[in-house]
Amino acid sequence: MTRKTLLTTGALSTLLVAVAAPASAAVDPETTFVFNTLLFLVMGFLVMFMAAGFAMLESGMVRRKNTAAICLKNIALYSIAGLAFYLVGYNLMYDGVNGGFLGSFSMWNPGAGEAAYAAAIEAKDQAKIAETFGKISETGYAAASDWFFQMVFVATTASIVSGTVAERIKVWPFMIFVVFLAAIIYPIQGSWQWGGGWLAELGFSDFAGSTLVHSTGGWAALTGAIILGARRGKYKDGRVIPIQANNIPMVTLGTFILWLGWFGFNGGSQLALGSASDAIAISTIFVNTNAAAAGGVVVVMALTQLLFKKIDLTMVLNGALAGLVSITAGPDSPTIWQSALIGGVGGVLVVVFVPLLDRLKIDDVVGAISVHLVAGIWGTLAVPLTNSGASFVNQAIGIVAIGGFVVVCSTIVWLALKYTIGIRVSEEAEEAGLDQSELGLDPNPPMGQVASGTA
Amino acid sequence: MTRKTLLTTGALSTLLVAVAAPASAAVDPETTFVFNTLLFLVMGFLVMFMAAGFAMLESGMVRRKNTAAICLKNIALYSIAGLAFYLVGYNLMYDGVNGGFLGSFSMWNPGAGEAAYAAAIEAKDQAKIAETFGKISETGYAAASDWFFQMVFVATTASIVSGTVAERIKVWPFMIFVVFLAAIIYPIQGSWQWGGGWLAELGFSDFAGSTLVHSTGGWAALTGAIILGARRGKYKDGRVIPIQANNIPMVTLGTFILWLGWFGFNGGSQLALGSASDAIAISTIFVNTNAAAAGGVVVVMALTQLLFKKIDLTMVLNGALAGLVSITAGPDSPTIWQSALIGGVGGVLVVVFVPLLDRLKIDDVVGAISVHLVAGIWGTLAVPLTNSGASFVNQAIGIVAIGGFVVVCSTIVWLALKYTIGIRVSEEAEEAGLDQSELGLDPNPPMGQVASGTA
Amino acid sequence: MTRKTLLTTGALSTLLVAVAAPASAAVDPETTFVFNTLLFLVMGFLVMFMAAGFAMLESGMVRRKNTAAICLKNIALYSIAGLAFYLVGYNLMYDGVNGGFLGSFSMWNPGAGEAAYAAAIEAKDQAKIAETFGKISETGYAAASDWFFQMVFVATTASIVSGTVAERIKVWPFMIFVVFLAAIIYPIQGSWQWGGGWLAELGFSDFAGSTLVHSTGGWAALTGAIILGARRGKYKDGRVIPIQANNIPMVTLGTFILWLGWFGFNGGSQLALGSASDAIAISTIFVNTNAAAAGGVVVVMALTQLLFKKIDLTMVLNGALAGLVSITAGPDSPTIWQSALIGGVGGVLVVVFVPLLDRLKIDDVVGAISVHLVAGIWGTLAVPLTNSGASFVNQAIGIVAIGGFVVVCSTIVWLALKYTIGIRVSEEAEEAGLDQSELGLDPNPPMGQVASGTA
Amino acid sequence: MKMIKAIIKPFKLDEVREALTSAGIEGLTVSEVRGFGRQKGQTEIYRGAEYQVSLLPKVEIEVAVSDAMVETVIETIQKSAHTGSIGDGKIFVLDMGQSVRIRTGETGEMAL
Amino acid sequence: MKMIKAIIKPFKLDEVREALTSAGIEGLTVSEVRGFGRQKGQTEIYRGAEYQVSLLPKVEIEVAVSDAMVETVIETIQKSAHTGSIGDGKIFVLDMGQSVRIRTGETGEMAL
Amino acid sequence: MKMIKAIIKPFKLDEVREALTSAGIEGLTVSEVRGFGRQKGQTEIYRGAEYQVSLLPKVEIEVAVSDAMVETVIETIQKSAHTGSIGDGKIFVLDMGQSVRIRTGETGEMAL
Ligand SMILES: Nc1ncnc2c1ncn2[C@@H]1O[C@H](COP(=O)(O)OP(=O)(O)O)[C@@H](O)[C@H]1O
Ligand SMILES: Nc1ncnc2c1ncn2[C@@H]1O[C@H](COP(=O)(O)OP(=O)(O)O)[C@@H](O)[C@H]1O
Ligand SMILES: Nc1ncnc2c1ncn2[C@@H]1O[C@H](COP(=O)(O)OP(=O)(O)O)[C@@H](O)[C@H]1O
Repeated sequence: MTRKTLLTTGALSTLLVAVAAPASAAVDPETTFVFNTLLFLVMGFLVMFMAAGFAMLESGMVRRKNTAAICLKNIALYSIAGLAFYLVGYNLMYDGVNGGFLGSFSMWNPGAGEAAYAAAIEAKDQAKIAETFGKISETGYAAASDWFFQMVFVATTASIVSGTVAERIKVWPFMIFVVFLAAIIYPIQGSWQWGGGWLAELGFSDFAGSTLVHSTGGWAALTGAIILGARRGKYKDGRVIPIQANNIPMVTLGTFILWLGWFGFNGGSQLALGSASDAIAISTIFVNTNAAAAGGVVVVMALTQLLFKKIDLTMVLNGALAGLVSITAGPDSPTIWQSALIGGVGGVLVVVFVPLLDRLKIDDVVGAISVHLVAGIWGTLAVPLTNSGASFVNQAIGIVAIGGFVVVCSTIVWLALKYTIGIRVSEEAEEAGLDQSELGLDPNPPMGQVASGTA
Repeated sequence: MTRKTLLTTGALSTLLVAVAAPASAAVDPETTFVFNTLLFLVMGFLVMFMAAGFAMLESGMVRRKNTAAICLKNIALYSIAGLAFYLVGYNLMYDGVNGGFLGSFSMWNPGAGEAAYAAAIEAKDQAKIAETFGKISETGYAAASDWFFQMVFVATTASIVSGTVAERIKVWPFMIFVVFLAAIIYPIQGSWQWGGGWLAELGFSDFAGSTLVHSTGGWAALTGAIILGARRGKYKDGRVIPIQANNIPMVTLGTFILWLGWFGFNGGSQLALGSASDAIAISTIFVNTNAAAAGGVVVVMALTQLLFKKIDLTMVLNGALAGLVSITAGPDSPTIWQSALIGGVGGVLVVVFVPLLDRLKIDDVVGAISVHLVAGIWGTLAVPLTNSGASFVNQAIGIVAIGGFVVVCSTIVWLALKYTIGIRVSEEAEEAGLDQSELGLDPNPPMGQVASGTA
Repeated sequence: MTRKTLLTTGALSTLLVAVAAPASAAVDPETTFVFNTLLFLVMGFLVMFMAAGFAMLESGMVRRKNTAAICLKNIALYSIAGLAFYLVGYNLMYDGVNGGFLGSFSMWNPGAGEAAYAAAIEAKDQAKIAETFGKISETGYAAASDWFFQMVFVATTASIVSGTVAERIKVWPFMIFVVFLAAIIYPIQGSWQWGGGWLAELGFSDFAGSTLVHSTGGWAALTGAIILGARRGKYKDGRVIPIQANNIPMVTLGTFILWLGWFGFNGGSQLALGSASDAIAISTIFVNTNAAAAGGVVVVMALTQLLFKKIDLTMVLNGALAGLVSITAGPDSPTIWQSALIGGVGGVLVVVFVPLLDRLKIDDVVGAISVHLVAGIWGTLAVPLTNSGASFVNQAIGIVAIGGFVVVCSTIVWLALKYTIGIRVSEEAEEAGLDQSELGLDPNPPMGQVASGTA
Repeated sequence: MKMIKAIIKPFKLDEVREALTSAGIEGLTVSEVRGFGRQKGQTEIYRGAEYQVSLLPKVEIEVAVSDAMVETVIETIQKSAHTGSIGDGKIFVLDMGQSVRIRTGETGEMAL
Repeated sequence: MKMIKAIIKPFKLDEVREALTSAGIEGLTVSEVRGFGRQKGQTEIYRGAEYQVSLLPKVEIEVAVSDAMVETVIETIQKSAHTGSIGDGKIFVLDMGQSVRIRTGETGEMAL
Repeated sequence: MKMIKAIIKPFKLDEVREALTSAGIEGLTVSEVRGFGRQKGQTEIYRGAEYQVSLLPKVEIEVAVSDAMVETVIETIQKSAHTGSIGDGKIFVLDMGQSVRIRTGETGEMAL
């Protein structure tokens, strides 16, 4: 089932009702069109705002001397990913995949249908209006609204990477990686499922992207972290030296923003709002999404209290996100309780994998690998537990295929960058902080300027 | 009038029009269903985001050493309150109250109606679809969307408490209090009015919860503050020692987020969007809500300038919130000017009550008692001024009944916690800060790590 | 074309379809009414939240000792501008302009139509309902929703000024300026175009306010900056002494919030959502708005890297906003690529004008003049490039007329304030910081209070 | 003249300052420092990795005094900063040859 | 050798540093401190409660100098830090027995 | 007794502290400072205006020691703080007449 046909199904059911029962209460096609478009726009702006969430979360987690650099990376990657997705990514993902392995290499455009409709309205030709509207109401939404919604997803994928490789990666090489990720890697694997490619035909199930978005970002982050190496001083004499967050309220704010954005992420992935069924489905998705995050929070609170004798807040915040990632593959089928449990298991994975990665000397500044990759795999595997339409085998095939593809591609890009322009700042730059070395910001502004204040 | 029947009335008026005037312009029932659901979801996510607002406001108001602890409390209480409301609270509040004193002790579920409708659609049985849809269109919205909207309200109630008792309360006992608040105390009093209980039958009027949400949170906070005692060093030799906010921009951000969320809080409480009347009502509510906050801001600016010779910003921010709380009981009936005045009086109450509570040695870290309890009472009493359907006597009865109930219940829970596991951290822990004592965060991370930076 | 008739056209096309083709799929008038109103409310709350964006951006850009003061200014100006717009501004801008130079001096009220409709519903008089609804469906939205949406625009205009004059202006005189701006200056020039005044008749084109909102704010800021003078120590011995931002993550957060809000700003300016055409237009506006911001980001990154050898983040953030301002005059006509280019040129202007203003010793703390005024002029001039309905000559006339008017009025108000109550704090106050001198906040709270902590 | 440097617990600052004022001291300078000593920080866990809080927050007070005042000041600080529990801090007395008041140019004990 | 400690108003830092550089000083160390002295902080009100701003922001400069330079440095600081209004600060001269440059191991005046 | 003040590069702090502990030092006090010296900050550009980073982040360690320990401590710091590149910092030794442990009232070397 592709992301696009999902919608068609939704819209169709409405149309069917409308056609079959003219006297019925069904939503008329133009209203449906407006509803669907509105859904993409509203849920889309929530997902767009997740870019700010990632920026705040990451700027809170790094050391003070790297806060500006991570802010730059986040706003830049959002911008660049969007442009790359416009130029190459969207059509590579959605245009003519037909059960295959990729779409077409071409620039996105809103298509001839809407232009014809606009012309008909301009000409006030009622017949033409009806005819051309009939065409565009087959997809059932404004093309640009769909583009917008899909674009913010690719930005999310790129955001996942930036957190892991923070505090030591150079800005420009990172941006080049983002271009490849947004223009090529993400769209190709995405086409397999949401573009209606071979995975969709196989019967893989990933409602809003536990695998397609989160694990993809996670795999790219993992390869990046390995190839880049750990921050200086993170691992010393076989010990892990904790590097504390510089601003916990910012990490919390970022987490809340992401939580908010996730309603758009999962809710909007219903892809249609033009019928009572869709409205019911989206409502269910909202409560399940919320419950999974809550489950992640509560489980990590309990677990860190038991294991470490004190609650570990940054892990709790990771737990909320891991809960959200876990439910993303199938937020429409479980009950609230099941969702909380699925999210709770995501929380457990955070508590297990954050220290585990450290033991493997894989230095993940914000815990993105545990949150997005590991919980993403779990979430994808958990779908068959509550959704009889999914199977473990197919889920595993999808996870492995996408994982393999992303790891190979990411590795090639990271290594190519490493052995050409280099991806890591110098030791002195790392010591001084990327704010100074990459952005020229005095980490130490004149004392008269900042000596005092209430902030 | 119950919160639920409010909706029914709204939806019914639409249906009446639709039925009585088939040729008319009225919104069809399925579109109405989508609109109502959409209202709950959009307004609901705004209210959900208020959790972030509380977290930022409170983390800015406390001392630096307690910022992480208050962030934890806020994200944890949102999670826990939601789960508790699912398990017990919702049905206790809304299920079969029938003019009585509480609903049923059972877990929320979306109900048989939607399942039957889904089955009918699955079976493509047009008659069945029409029939089952007829059932669910009686309430007129997706059950889960309503659950979501009601759930974020209980989280707000719990958030109010956390600010008052900050900087000295232990995490886990606080969480237990939240469970009781969200599962039992809030729902029972809520059932009296919004569940269609005795207060609703009496004619009490509280549109979006000045009393049901804000005063309830405020009473719980007040009993907590008294039983817990003041922060060490807050009152010395009969003097009040000011403890300054550590981060004013965060307090401001939190206030803005709450202001934003309040559009959802009050606007969504119209509970229906399926008709022009509802749309008009919600628009009126938006402008009145905004005007009340603005009134609070302006009045506190003027008043603190006059009284203290300088504007007191944290009180101005409290004033905005007090304005919002004041209008919440009746945001649909006043004009803009009346709303600004109602909010302005809320601002006056802040300027009076913040120092007054200090004189009584009731230590309220963020001013929540003045903002939510005192302004909540005022707002509830102000309803009859602009709404002829409300009476002072009934308003007073509601305030006293709910206040009495919440105070008694909260006291029992707080005292039970105090004399069993204890609610207050040790003196050393308070001195060191809760970030260290409860969360194990080094208040003092290695200098090489944070010595420099641009944040 | 006026802002109001824009809507009428949109709604009319829908109505035409509905009337001409009764069997068609068109949206029924009451649904249209709800959609339009919902658009104003949702887009309006996004724009409202821009107030928080400005507050965060500005509080991050100033020195620490002025952070609270700038927060106060931002929440106060939002409150005061809204009340002033209610009392005077709205009707001065929209009531009976008729091709002229200003509307009427009177208070806004929702009008008789809605009251009659409410009365008819109350009376359950179907004929009356239909008749009165016919009246209000001519405008096609709830009056209050439109008021709300227009009000948040005037607040934006005022916010622009506060950033430029930060760190040295007194609170109260600034607030008086805001009153004049929101009650008189903004509405009069706004009436020329959006109120259906002479500029609208001439054929000036400014979709969402590059000139009407952003340049207007920018001109007011420019005159303010010149009359107020630079911050002490900003220009010394002919050199520019950089005064660094105190909190870059806050500046980033503010920028992201503004970017988010801009979807509401431009998208809502379509003023209608009741038809597929409107939905398509708003979707196009969303993607173009996003592309322009992205263009601004990427161009400034590249340019500062080339010119300064390092990326200048605060300029990149300015670049995002300059891109947004640039597209605001015509976000509906370009393609994505054109939008990115238009935004990119906005970015270039930031890189040119920020240092240029410094060379002219015009001290603009946050770069608002370059972002809002200069990019606003560019954006207005760029409309004819992609919109055949606009002409350069008319665009230039509009820019000059509005610029002249705002400069003259602002100068009068600033000078009147300067020579009566004064607009600038004393040297000692500036040295100590406005947080202390204006708000009485100890810049230096007791050490025991803040010595440690994780924030 | 002597320069007396006292390292104390942060929450004692107000008390010490008031005691010194009562004892006739008209000026002092304070800074935030971090101390390592017999008082050991706790072992904490951050994201699963143990670490030792090694430097504890302290406040350092510097008071320049005439020789005649040295004993009084030491005593005053010792009393007012005392809690009896580990980590109370130290008082160090450094030799000081000269002192100048910038505003007036006064030197020596006149400048204190 | 002497260790000269000067407590000055924060906004004077740049000026003092430049003056010292002109006077031939090649190194110094600066820290943020808070001062209590004759210059009194204002009485302010926070949420309705009065409080006294007791500690004012100051900057402390430490310069290690050879005995020959002591007078010049004192004079230079006094001049460049002077505003004439209360709270301008103090200069204290401490006795210093030894000095080492970590990088080279040089000692004494060579290390300054 | 002597008061030893060392100004070092921030990232060397842990190493120095550990080396001093091994050398038998039981207490020290640390503060964040900013240094001006031969190591020059870079010229940067902020919003189009050039500026010179003039003060670099450093850490200052204060250790009060008995006369007998002075040499050991100097040596230990010099070794552990050494990187060989410019800006490694300085060690200054000030004369100290007295020392008191606030908790116990012990004085002299007993109090270190
Ligand atoms: N030799 C020393 N030199 C400099 N500072 C010291 C020295 N010994 C202790 N201190 C400071 O005094 C503080 C308290 O010392 P500590 O040994 O912990 O407890 P106590 O003061 O009770 O003996 C330390 O945190 C440190 O700041
Ligand atoms: N005896 C002292 N010991 C240490 N620092 C002092 C002493 N007296 C003054 N200071 C410092 O000098 C600063 C200025 O002193 P103050 O008495 O306010 O004004 P003035 O320097 O004009 O006499 C104080 O804030 C304090 O930091
Ligand atoms: N004369 C001095 N007085 C006080 N501190 C000094 C002096 N000279 C240098 N310093 C401190 O030592 C640090 C290192 O000195 P610098 O000249 O940069 O390099 P190096 O230590 O390699 O000679 C400076 O940043 C400053 O903090």
